[in-house]
Amino acid sequence: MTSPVQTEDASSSTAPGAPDVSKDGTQEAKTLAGLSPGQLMWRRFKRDRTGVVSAVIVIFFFAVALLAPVIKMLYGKDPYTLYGQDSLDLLDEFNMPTGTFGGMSADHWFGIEPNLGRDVFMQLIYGMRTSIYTALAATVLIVIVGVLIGLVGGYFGGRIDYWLGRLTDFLLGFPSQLFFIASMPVVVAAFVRPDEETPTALRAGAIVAVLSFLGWMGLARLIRAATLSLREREFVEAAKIAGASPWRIIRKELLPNLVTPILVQATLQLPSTILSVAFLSYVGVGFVEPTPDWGRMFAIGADIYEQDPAYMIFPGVAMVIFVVAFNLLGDSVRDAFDPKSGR
Amino acid sequence: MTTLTKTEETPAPNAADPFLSVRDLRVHFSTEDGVVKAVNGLSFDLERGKTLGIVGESGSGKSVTNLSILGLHNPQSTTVTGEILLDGQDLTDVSGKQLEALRGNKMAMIFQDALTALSPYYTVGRQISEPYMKHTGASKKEARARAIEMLGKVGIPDPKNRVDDYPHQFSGGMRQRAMIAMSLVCNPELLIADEPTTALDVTVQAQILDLLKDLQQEFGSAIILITHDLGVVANFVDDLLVMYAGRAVERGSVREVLKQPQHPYTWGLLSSMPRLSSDVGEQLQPIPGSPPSLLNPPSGCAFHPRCAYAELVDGGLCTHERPLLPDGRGAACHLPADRKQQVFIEKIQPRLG
Amino acid sequence: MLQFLIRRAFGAVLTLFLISAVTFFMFFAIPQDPALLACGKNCTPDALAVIHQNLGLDKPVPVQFWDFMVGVFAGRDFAVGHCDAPCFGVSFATQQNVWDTILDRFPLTLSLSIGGLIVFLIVGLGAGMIAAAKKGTATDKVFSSASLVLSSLQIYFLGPVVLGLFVYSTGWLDKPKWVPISESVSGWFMGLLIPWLVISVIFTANYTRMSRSTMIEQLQEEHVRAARAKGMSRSYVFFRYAWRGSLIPIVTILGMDLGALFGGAIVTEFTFGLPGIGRLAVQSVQDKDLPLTMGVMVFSAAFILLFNVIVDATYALIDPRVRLS
Amino acid sequence: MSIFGTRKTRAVVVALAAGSLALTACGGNSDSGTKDKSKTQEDAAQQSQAVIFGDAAASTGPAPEVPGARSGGTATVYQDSDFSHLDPGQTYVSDGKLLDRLIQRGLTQYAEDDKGRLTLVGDLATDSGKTTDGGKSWTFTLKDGLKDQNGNAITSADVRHSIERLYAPFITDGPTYVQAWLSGAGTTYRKALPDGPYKGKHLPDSVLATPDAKTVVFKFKDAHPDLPQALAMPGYSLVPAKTDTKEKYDTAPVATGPYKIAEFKPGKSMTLVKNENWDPKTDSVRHQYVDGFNIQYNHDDDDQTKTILADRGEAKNAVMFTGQVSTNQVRNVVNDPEAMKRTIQGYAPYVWQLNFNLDRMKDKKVRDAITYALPSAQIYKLDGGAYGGETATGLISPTTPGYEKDYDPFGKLKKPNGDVEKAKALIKEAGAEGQKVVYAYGNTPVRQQQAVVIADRLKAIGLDVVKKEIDSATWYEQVGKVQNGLDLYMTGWGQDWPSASTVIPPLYDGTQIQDGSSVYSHINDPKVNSEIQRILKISDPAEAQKAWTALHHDIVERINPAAPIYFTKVFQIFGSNVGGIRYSTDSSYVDVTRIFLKK
Repeated sequence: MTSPVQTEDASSSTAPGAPDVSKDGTQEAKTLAGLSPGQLMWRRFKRDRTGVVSAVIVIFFFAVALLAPVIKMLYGKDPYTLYGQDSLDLLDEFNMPTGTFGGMSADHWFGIEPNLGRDVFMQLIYGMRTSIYTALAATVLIVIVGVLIGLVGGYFGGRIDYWLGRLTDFLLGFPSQLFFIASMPVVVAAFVRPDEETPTALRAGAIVAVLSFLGWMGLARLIRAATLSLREREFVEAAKIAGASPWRIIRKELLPNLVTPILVQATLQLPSTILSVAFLSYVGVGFVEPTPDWGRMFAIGADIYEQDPAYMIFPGVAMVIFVVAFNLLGDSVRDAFDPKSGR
Repeated sequence: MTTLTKTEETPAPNAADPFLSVRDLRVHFSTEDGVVKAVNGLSFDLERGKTLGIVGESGSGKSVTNLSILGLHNPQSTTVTGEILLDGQDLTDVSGKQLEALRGNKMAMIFQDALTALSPYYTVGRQISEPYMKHTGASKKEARARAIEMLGKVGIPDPKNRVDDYPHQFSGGMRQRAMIAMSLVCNPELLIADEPTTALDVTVQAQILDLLKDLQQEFGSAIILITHDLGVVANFVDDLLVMYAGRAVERGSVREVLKQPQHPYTWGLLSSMPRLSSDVGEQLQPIPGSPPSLLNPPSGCAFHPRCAYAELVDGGLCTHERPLLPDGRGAACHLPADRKQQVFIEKIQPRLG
Repeated sequence: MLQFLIRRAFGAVLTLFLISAVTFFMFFAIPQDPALLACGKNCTPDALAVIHQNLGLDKPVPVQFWDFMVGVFAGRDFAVGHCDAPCFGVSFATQQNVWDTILDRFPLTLSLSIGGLIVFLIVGLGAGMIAAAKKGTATDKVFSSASLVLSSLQIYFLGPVVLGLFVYSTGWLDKPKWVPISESVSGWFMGLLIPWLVISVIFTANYTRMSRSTMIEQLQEEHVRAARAKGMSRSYVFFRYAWRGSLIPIVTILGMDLGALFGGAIVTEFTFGLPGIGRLAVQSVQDKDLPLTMGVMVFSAAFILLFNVIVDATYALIDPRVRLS
Repeated sequence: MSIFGTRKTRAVVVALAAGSLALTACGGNSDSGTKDKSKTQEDAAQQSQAVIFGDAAASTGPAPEVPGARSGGTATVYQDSDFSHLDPGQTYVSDGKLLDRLIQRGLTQYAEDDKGRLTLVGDLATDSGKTTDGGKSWTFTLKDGLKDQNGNAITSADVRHSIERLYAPFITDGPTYVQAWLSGAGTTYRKALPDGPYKGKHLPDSVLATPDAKTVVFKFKDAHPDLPQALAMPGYSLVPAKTDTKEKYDTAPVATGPYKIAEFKPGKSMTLVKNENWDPKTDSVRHQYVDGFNIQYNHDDDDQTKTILADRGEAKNAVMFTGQVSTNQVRNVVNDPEAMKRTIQGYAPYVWQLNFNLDRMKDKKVRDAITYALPSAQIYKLDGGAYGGETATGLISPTTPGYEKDYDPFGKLKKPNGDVEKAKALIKEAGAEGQKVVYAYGNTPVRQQQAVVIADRLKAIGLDVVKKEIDSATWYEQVGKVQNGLDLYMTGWGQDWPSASTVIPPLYDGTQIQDGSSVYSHINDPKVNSEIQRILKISDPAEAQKAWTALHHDIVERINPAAPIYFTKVFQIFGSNVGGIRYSTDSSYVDVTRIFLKK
C-alpha cells in the first residue's frame, strides 16, 4: 500500500490511475477507521509472524494434551502397561532399555522407560496432559484471585488497601518452594480418609490449591497499580457521579481496561506454573506413580542420565519448545495490545 | 545520524538571507502499518528577532517539523528530505557531532510538559548546568552560578535554594520556568517552543509568554511558537503559518491571517473559537470530520473531504489536484479570489466580529 | 530516609514473626506425630511417650511456640546442653543445634548465590543494554532469541546435560563438590564452577530480556529526548538518563531472586548433590523435623524480607520522588 | 543425582526392621547369558552353620596375622550420611556396627575364618561365658591389662554401668534383649531402674552381680542360651562409668577398641586415629594396621562407586562401609575384570516379605494365591537389579542358621516371575474375585515403582487393589500400629545375631502384639506361640536350630502370614591399594578389623 509520492511539480499532470488510488485509498481508510480496538489488535497480531508461529505451537501442545486418549487409540500403547516387564528383550539385565537411543523402535517411538519399562512416548503425552491441565487450573485460579484482590485493593484504597497490601507482603515473604513441600502432605491428608487411596484428581486439586495460594501476589500488585491510575481518570468519576454502584464501576469501567495487563500476565503465568508443577513432582510431593508426570521424568532421567540420556532428552526438548513458544506468544500478545512498548 | 538526502547546493549566506529557512521539508516515518508522511513538503523562513507561530490541529505535523530541525528523529525509521538552513548552515548534512554542538547552544527547544521533559532523578540546577558546561566548557561552580542566575531571570523566587530541588518539588508554572531557563542557559539564537503553555492555566500562561518576549528582546533570538491555541498566537507572534496534514495551507502576518483568513480551514479554525463579543447562546461551529490519516492522505487538497466550499470550485479540482501555497501572504486553495472574497464577507466575517 | 528504613525494618520483623508462627502451627496440622522420627523401630507407645517428653512435644502447642520464641531471643537449655540465642532448638533427627547446622551449610549457598549473582548481573544487564542500544539490528535479534531460549531451560534439565558433557563423557572437569574456601580457593572455585555456569546461564537470559525491554522503554521517555535536545551526547544520555530509569524494575526482580537464592537454591543443590541450605530444608520438611524446619523457614524468610527492605532502600536511592515522599 | 538418592539410602537405614540393617541398592546380573557372578547358593550354606562357642584359648590375642599385611597409611572412607548415633547404647543400625568394630569392645565378639564360619570368642571377657544351669545364669571374667583411650583401667563396675545405663530414658534406639531378659519383657524393664545408674541406684545382685573387680554374673528367671551372642551386639559395648556424659555421649564416645575418634564434624567428616591404650595381646580378632580412617560424608552410592572405580588420588585407599556399588554403575563394574578383583559380595541378612494383616485377610486361599502370584524377580530388580537381590523361597534368610536352600513350598525358584494361573484358580476357589485389598507402600521412588508392579499383578489375578502411600521416614511406626487399617505391606527383617531366635520370635510371637511391635502380620497362633517359648529354652544351638526349621515350615505352610519376595545382597568395591578386604558374615559388609594398605 504505497501512495505515490506527490512532489510539488507532479501535481498538475496526475496520472490517470489517480482515481483508483483514491478509491482503494478511501476503502483502505474506511476499513482502518471501522475496526474496534480488539480487531485492531488482532490485525496487528496476525501480522506478527513469530507470534503466529508460537501460537500454532502452543495450540499444538494443548491439542496433544486434549487428544491424548485419541492418540493412545491410534498409537496402540498406553502409559500404564509395563511393556518392559512383560517381554524380556526390551530391558537388559541392568533394567536399561536395549536397542538404539533408549530403545526407540517402530512400536515404541520414543523408546522404553528404564526399570519399569513403560512407553516413553505415551508417558510424555499423558505427562504433558497432567501438567498442562493442573497448571491451567492453577493459572485460572491465580488470575481470578489476583485480579479480584488487586481491583478491590486499588479501587477502595484506605484501610482495605492497607491490609490487603500487608497480606500480599506477608505471603511474598514466604519461601514459596519450601512452603509447597511442607504444605502438600497437610493439604492431601486433610481431604483423604486414612485407608483410602488418594485419588489423582484430589492430589491435582491439592497442587492447584497450594500453587495458587502463593501464586497470586504478583498479579495482584500489578492490577492494583493499574487500578490506582485508572481510578483517577475522568470516566470513572463520571460513572460515580452517574450513581453507578462500586461493583458496577469495577465490572463495567475498570475491568475492560485491565484486560491487557491481565491477558499479558496470564500468558506469562502459565509456563511458570507448569514449571512449578514439574518442580513439585521433581521434589517428590507432586503426582505419584503411576500417574504420568512431566516433572518426574526429569527426576528419574537425571539419575540415569549417564546410562540412558534418551529418557531425558524427549521431555527436556518438549519442555524447552513449549516454554519458548509460550514466551514468544506472551511477547507478541503484549506488543499487539500495547504497541507503545515496541520491540 | 538522520538519513538525509540533499536536494541542491547550499547558496552562499548573505545578509539578506533569513536566519532560518526551511525548503520542501519531508519527514516520513516507516511503521508496521505503512509509511506515515508526517510532514509532506513544508517551506518557511524566520528572521532573527522575529517570532513565527505555527498553528494546526494535533497530528498536522507541527512538532515533527521542529524535531527534525533539531535532528532528533530515530534514524532507523525516519527519512528526512529537504533543506534546513540555519544561519546559512544546512542542518540536513552536518555530522552528528556538529549537530550536538548546536543543540542547546545555538538552537534550543522548550517542551510542552516540563514534568515529563525534566529528568526526575537529577536536581533542576544540575540539569540546567549540564548543557552550559558542555557548550561553554565552564566549571561546575561557574555553571551552578549561571543556573542560579538563569532561575532568577525566569522569575523563580529564592533561586539559591531552589537550585538543588528536584522537578517534582516545583509547581506547574515554576517547572515550566525552570525548563525555559534550561533552554536559554546558552543564549540560543533560535528557540523552538512546542506548546509551552498548554499544560498551564491562563494566568501563568500570560506570564510565561511575557517572559519569552522579554528574553527575545534581550538576546534577539528567533522564536518558533507551536500551538493550537489561536488566543495565544494573536498577541505574541509576528508571522503565522497554518498547517494541515503535513503541509502549510496559509501564511501571512498574524493580523492578515486572523483578520483576513483566505483558506477554508483557517475560517473553520477561527469560527470554532468562542468570541467575547458574541452572545452566549450562539452555537460554535466545529469543523466536521476528523484529521486525515497521514498513512494515506486524501488526494488533491488534503482538506477537501471536510471543506464546505469544495463544490464552489468548478471541475472538482479540489479532489484531484493539490493547490500550491504562493510565497509570502497567501493560501493554498483553488477557490477563485472573487468567490473566496464573497464567501468570506457573507459567511465568515460576521462571525469573526 | 532513615525513618523510612526503620519503618520498613519493623514491618519485616513483624512479618518474620508471623511467618514463623504460621509455620509452627501448620507443622502440627501434619497428620503424623513428629516424635515418630526420633522414635526408632520398636516404637512402643510408652517409648513414644518418653520421646514426646524429651522433645517437649507433650506441652500444648502455644506453650511450645512460646518456648521456641524465648529460645530464639534468649537461648534455651536442652538435654544435650545449653543453646545460646538465636537458638532454634535441637534437631529431632540428629540432636545437633539447628542454628549451627544452618550456619555450617550457609557458606555453600552463599558462594553459589554470590558467584551466580556476579555473572548474571554483569553479563545479563550488559547484554540487555547492548541489545537495547542496537535495537532492531542483527546483534539485538541474536541476543534476544538466545536469551529467550536459554531462559526457558530448567536447571534440572540443563544440569545433567552439562554434567554429561563436561564430567561424565569427557572428564574435563570433575563432579561439583563443596570445598570450603578456607581450605583451598582453587578447590572451592573448581567445585562450584559447573553450578555457577548453569545458574548464570538461566538467570542471565532472564536479566538480558528484562534490561533490554526496560532500556527500550526508558529511551522513549520524554526527558531522554529533552536531554538530547539540550545537546548531550548519545552515550551520556544512554547511561545517565535512560539506564538509571531502567534500574527500578530490575532492582525489584533482583530483590526477589536474591531472596530466593540466599534461602537455598533447592533444585540446583539437588541436581549437583551439594549439601546447602536447600537440601537441608527439603530434608527437614520431609522428615517432619520441627526445629530444623523452623530454623530453615525463618532463615530463608529473613533473607527474602531483608532483600525486600534493601530493594525499597535502593528505590529511594535511585528515585528522589520516593525518597522525599 | 536426584533428590531421591539421599532419601532412598537414608530412609532404608532408618526404616528397616529391628535386625542389623544393610543397604540393598547394589546391582548385579542374572539370567542373561553371562555366568551369574553373584554369590551362589552354596556360599550361603557356609553362613547358615550354627555358631561355635569358642573357649579361652580362642579368646586370647594377638589375632593371627593377615597374609601380606603391612602397617601405616590412612584409609579413606566415603559415607552417604552421618552415623545416626555414636553412643553404643543407641546403636542398632549396621553402619553403626562397622564403626563399633573399630572403636568399641564388648564382653564377647565374633571370630571368622576364611570360609566365613563364625566362632563366638571373648573380647573383654576371658571366654565366651560360662553357665552351669543351662543358661539361667552366666559368669564372665575380664581379661588383665584392659584400659580405655584415657588410660583408665576397665573393671566389672564399668560393665555393670554399661548395662544399667540402658535403662535410662535418654536411651531409646538401642537393642532391648538383655534388659528384657533381666527385668521384664517389652519396655517394662525400665521400671526396674527408671533413672539408670546416675542416681546411685543399681540393679539388685539377684539380677546382675559383680562379686569382684574382674567378674560379672547375669541371673535370669528363665534360660537364655543366646546371651553371649546378644552381648556381641554393638548395643552392649562398654561405656566407662567415670566418663559417661549421658545425652552428650552420643557425639563424643570414649573408645576402647584399636582406634579412637580424633575429630568429628557433624554432617561433614570424622577422623579416627590409633588408640595407644588398646593392647593387641588382649584381642584375638582385631588388627591395627592402618594409622587411621578419614571418613567423609555426603558421598552417595553413585558418587562413591564412580570415585573408587576411577581409582585416582586418595580413592586408591578408599573403603566402603555401608556404601554399595550403585545400581547405575553395576554394569561398568561387572564388565571390568580388573575392577571385579577389588570387589566383595555376599548375602545381607534381610528377607523382604509382603505381610498379610491376618485380622483383615482371614482367608488362607487368598493369601496363598497372592504368594504364588508375586513376581519376585521383577520386584527385586527394581531395588538394585540382579546384584541387589535374589528370589526368596521362605521367611528365613540364607545367613540365618536353619536356612534350607531347596525348601520352596510356593515354587518360587521355578517361577521367579510368579504363577498367575494357579493364583487365579485359588482366587476363584475362594470366591474372592473383586475383593478389595489395601496395599501400602513408602513414598520413595523404589517403593513406588514396586507398588506399580505389585498392584498390576494383583489386578491381573482378580483383586481390587487400593494403593495407599505412606511417608517413608516413619514407615515402620505407622505400619507397626495394630489398627493400621491396611491389608498388605512390605517389610524387611534381618537377624541380630546368627540364630533364628532373632527372626521367628520377634516376627511371629503372637503374645508380643502391640503398637510398635514387629509382629506385623498380627499372627497369633497358640501352637506357634507355645512352640517359640519351648525352643527358646533349648540351650544346645544345633538342636534349637532343627526345632526352628520345623517351626518355620509349619508357619509358612499352615498359616502363611507373609509372602516371601527377595533376599538382599551386598556388592562393594574398594581402592586398588586396600588389602585384606573380605566379606564379613557377622556385619554382612567388609570386615573392617583386617584392613591394611599395600603401599
